[in-house]
Amino acid sequence: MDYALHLIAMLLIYSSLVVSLDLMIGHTGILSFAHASFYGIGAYVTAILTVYAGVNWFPAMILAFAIGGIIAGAIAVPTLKLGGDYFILALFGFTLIVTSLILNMEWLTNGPFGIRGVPRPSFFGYQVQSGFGMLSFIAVVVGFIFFVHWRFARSPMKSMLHAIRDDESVALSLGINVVRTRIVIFAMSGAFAALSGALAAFYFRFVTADSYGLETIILLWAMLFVGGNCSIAGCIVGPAVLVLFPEIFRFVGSKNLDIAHIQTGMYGLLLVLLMLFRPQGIAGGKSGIRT
Amino acid sequence: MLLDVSGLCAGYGSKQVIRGVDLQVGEREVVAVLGHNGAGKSSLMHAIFGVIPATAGRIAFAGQDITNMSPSDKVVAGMGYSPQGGESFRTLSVADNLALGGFALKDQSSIPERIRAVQELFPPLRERRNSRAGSLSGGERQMLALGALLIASPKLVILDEPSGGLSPMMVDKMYEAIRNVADNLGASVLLVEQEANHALEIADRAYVLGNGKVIYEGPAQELAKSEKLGDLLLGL
Amino acid sequence: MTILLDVERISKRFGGLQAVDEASFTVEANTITSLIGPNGAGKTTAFNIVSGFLKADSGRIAFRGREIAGLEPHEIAAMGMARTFQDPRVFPDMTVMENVLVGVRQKGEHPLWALLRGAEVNAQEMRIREKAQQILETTGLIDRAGERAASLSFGEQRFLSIARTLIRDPDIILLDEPTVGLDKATFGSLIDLMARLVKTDGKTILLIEHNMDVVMSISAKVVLMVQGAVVASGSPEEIRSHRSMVEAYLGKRHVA
Amino acid sequence: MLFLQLLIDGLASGALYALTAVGFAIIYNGTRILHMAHAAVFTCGGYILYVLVKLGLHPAIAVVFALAGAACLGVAIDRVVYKPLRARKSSEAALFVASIGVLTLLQSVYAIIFTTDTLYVRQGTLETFDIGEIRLTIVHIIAAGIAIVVFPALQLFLTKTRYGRAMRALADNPNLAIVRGVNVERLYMLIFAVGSLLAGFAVVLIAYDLGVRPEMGFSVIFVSLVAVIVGGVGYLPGAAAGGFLLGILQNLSLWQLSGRWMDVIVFGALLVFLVFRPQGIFGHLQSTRRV
Repeated sequence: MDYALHLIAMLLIYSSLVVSLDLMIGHTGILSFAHASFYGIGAYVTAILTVYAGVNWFPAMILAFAIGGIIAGAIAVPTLKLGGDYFILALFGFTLIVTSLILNMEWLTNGPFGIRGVPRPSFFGYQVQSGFGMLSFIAVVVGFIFFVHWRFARSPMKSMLHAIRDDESVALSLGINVVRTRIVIFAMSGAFAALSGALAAFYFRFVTADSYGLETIILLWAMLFVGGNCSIAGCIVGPAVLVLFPEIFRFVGSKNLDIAHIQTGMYGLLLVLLMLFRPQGIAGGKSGIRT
Repeated sequence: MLLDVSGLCAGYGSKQVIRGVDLQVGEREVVAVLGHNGAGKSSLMHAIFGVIPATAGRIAFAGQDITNMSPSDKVVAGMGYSPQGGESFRTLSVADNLALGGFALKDQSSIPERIRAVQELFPPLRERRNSRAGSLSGGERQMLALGALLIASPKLVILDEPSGGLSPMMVDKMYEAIRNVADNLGASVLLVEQEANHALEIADRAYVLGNGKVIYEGPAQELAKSEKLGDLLLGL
Repeated sequence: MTILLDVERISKRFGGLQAVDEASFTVEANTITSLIGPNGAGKTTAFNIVSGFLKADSGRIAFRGREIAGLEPHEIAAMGMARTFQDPRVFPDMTVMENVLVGVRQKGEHPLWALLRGAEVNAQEMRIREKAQQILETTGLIDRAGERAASLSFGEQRFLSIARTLIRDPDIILLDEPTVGLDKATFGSLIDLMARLVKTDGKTILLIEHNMDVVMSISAKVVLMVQGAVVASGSPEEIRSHRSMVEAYLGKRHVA
Repeated sequence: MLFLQLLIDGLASGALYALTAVGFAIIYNGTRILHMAHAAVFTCGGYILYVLVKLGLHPAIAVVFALAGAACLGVAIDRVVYKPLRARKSSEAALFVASIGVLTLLQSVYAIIFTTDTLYVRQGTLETFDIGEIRLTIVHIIAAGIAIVVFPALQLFLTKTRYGRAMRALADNPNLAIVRGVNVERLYMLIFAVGSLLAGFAVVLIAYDLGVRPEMGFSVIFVSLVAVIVGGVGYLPGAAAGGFLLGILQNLSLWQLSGRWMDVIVFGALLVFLVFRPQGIFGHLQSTRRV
C-alpha cells in the first residue's frame, strides 16, 4: 500500500515537471536541456533554506519558485537570440555548470553528500507525517500547476506561442513581441520546474546533485515524447509509462546495479524509437519539435 | 532532340507553378526561356534538373527517360545546371571549384587537363585559381559557374540568368562565351533570362512563359522582331 | 491627399551586392501603390526594410509622420503596418479562425494577465471573435473557419494570410506578390478584395506585383525599381510608356 | 617549472581534444547533425582496445581494430538512425534527441557489459622520460606524434583528393554539391567514417593512459564541442586550435584551482563565447533570422 502511494507521488511530481517542460518544448519549440537544472535549483533552494536557514516550508517553497523563475528568465535573455544548435549547447553548458557548482560549493550545498533532513511541511502546528498526508500535499501543489497549464492552454498566449514556434517572422509581422514572450515563458516554465523541485525536496527529504543532472533530463524528455507534446493527457501518460515501466524489472530479479543501467538504456532506446517511428508520442499530441 | 520535355507539371508543396510545359532543345542549339517575374522560368529549370519533383509529364534526355532521375545521375548522364546567381562554393578556391565540376566524371585523371582547357576559355579563372570563390567579382563568379559546368563536358548546360548582376560589358562577354559553348564545344544551351534582347541575339529559338505555361515559341530572330514581344514579356 | 508612408533614400548592401540603392518613394493614404521591377531589383528587400525585418544601411522611413527606421518589426506592426510574405505561411496546425486570432492585441497577450484575469479576457475575446468572423466573411473564408489551415487550397491560404493581418486594423498593408500561383477565379476575387479594402475600409495598400495587367488596372501609382534604385514613378499611364520600363524588362538595346 | 610541466600536459591533452574536435567538426559541418553519439563512438574504440589487449593481441593490432571499430560504429549510427530521420525530413531537434538517445543507450550497454569501473589497458606504470625537471610520458610523445602525422594527412586528403574536396563542398553549399553530381548519402558514410576515425586516434591514447569507463567519451566530446565553437564553426583549423587552447586552459587551471573546477571553466568558456562571440575566434556566422 505504501509502495503504491510512493508510485503515485512520483508520478505526480514527474507529471508536474513534464507539464512545465511541455510549455517549453511542446508549445514554444525550445528544446530545453536546462530543465533538470531548474528542478534541481528548486530542490536545493528549498533544502538550503529549510535545513540551514530554518526558514518555514511555505516561504521556502515560494522562494524556490521565484528563484527558479528569475534564473530561467536571466538565462533566457542572452541565450534565446542564439540560433538552434547554439542555443541547445548554451543550455547544455548551463546544466553542466549548475551540476558542477552544486558539487563544488560545499559550504552551501554540502557537495556530493547532498543535504539531508528536509522537514516535512506543517499546517497550523500539525506536521504532515503519513504517506497519505504527503501525497495529498503533493496532489494540491501539482493540481495548481495543472490548473495553470489548463488556463494557459485556453488563453491567447497559447496561439501566440504556437505562432512563434511555427514561424517567427510571421509572428513578428503580426505584432507579437517574440523576444519578450519567449523570456516570459522561459521564466514561467523555470519557476514551475523549481516548484516541482521543492516538492521533491519535501517528499524525499534530501537532495543530491545526481538527481538533477543529465540522466534526469533524458528521463524527462523520454516522458514528454512518449506522452506527446502539447497534450495534457500526454503529460500524465508519459510519466505513468516510465514510472511504472521499471517496476517490471522488480520481478525479474536481476542485479540491482544492472537494473539502473537497463532502465537508462531503455530510455535512450525509447527516445530513438520515438523519433524514428512516432514523433507525436503515444498519447497523440502534436510534435512541437517539428519532426 | 537532345532534351524533350512534354506536359511537365511541377510545384512547391500545394503551390503548382509549372502547368503543362512542352519544350525541346536540339543538338548544339541555344534555346532561351523568357518571361516576366514569377512566370515559372526558374521553377521549370528546377523541375527539368530534378531539384523539385515532376507531378506529371515526361522528360527525355538523349533518348532516355530521365523524369525521375536524381540530379547526381543527371550530371553523369551529361546535363549541367547552374542555379540563379552563379553559385559557387564560396569558401573553396577557384581551382577546387573547377575540380568539383568534374566530380561525377569516371575518368578523374583527365581533370587537370580539362581545367586547363576551361582556363584557356576564361583566363581570369587561371589568374585567380588560388583565390576563394567568395572573393570573386560578379563577372568572374558567373564565369566560374559556367566554367565548372564545362569541366564535365556536358551535352546540355542549363543556365539560370547567367547575366545576373553583371555590368553591360560583362554581359556581352558572357553571351559571347555562351554562344561559343554551342558552336565550338558542341554542347546545347538552355538559357533563362529576364532581359530578352541579349538572349534573343544569341539564341536559336525561344520560349516565353506566362503563369507556368508556354505562351509563345519560335525562332529567336522572329520573336526579337515581333511587335508582340513587349506585351508577351510584360504580361500585358 | 496625405502621405502615409514616406521612404527616403534607403540603401542596403549585402556583401558585394547593392540590393537597395538610395531608393525613395511615397505612398498616399487610401490608394494602391505598386512596386514593380525585374527580379533582383530590390523590391522585397525594400519591403523588408520598411517593415523592420532588415535594418537599412542609411535612409529614413516616416510612417504617419513618425520615423520608424530602426524599430523592431513587431513595433512597426503595432503602429498599424501589416505585411504578408511571398508564400502564405499560414500556421498549418491552427484552425482558420485561430490563424486570424493570432495577431490579436489584447490584455491577454501577457501570459500572467491571461491566467489571472479570466472573465474580463473572456468577454474581450467574444468581441474579438465577432470581428474575426467579419474578416473571414470579407475574405470569403467564413465557411472554413473551423478547419485546419493546412487543409486549405493554396489560394485560400493566400487569402488567409491577408485576413490574418486585418484583425489589428492596420492602416497600410504591404502585399508581396499576392497573385503568384493563383488560378483565374481566385485571382479575380483577390483583385476585388484589394479594391474593396481600399474603397470600403479605407485601407492603403503597397503592392509588389509582376502582373502588369493588375498593376496597370488597380494602382493609383506605380514605382519602378531597377537594380536597387527607383528609376521612375508615376501614374500607370506614365510608367507604361516610360523608357526605363522598356529597358528594365527588355534590355537596353531594344529597338522597337 | 610547475607551469611549464602543466603547459606540456596541456599541449598533450590539447592534441587529443583537437583530434576529437576536428572529427566532430567534420561531421557537423558536413551533415549539420549535432552528433552527440560521437561520445559513444569514442568510448567504443576504448573498449575494443581493452578487450583485444586482454585477449592477448599485440597492442598495435588492437589499435587498428579499435580505429576500424569506431569508424564502423559511426557509420552504422548514421545508417540506422540518422538516415531514416533524414528521409522523413525530421527537424534538427529530432535528430539531436535521437542522437542523445543513442548515446544514452550505448553508454548503458557498456555499463552492463563492462560495469562502471575503470578498466585498465596497460599494466604497470606509464613509461616516462625526464628532461631536467620536466617529465614527459610516452603518451605525451605519441600524442605529439599522432598530431604531427594525422593533421597534415587530413589536410592533404581534404584539399587534394576528390572526396576530400567533395566533403568541403558539401559543408559549404549542399545544394550546389548535389547539382555537381555529389551523391550525398554516400558521402555521409565517408564523413562519419573519417570523423569517427579521428575520435579513435584520441581514444586509444586516453584508454592507454587513464583506462576505460562507460561515460569517458562524454566529457571528452563535450570539451571538443566547446573547442569547435571557440575555434569557430565551419573552420577545421579553428576546431584544432580550440582543442589545443582548451587543453592548455584546463591544465593551467590546475595551477591555481583544484581539478574539480575544470568543468566550470570549460563550460564557462562555452557560455562566454556563445553569448559574446558565437562566431568563435576565427569563424564567421551568418545571421540566422529568416525573412
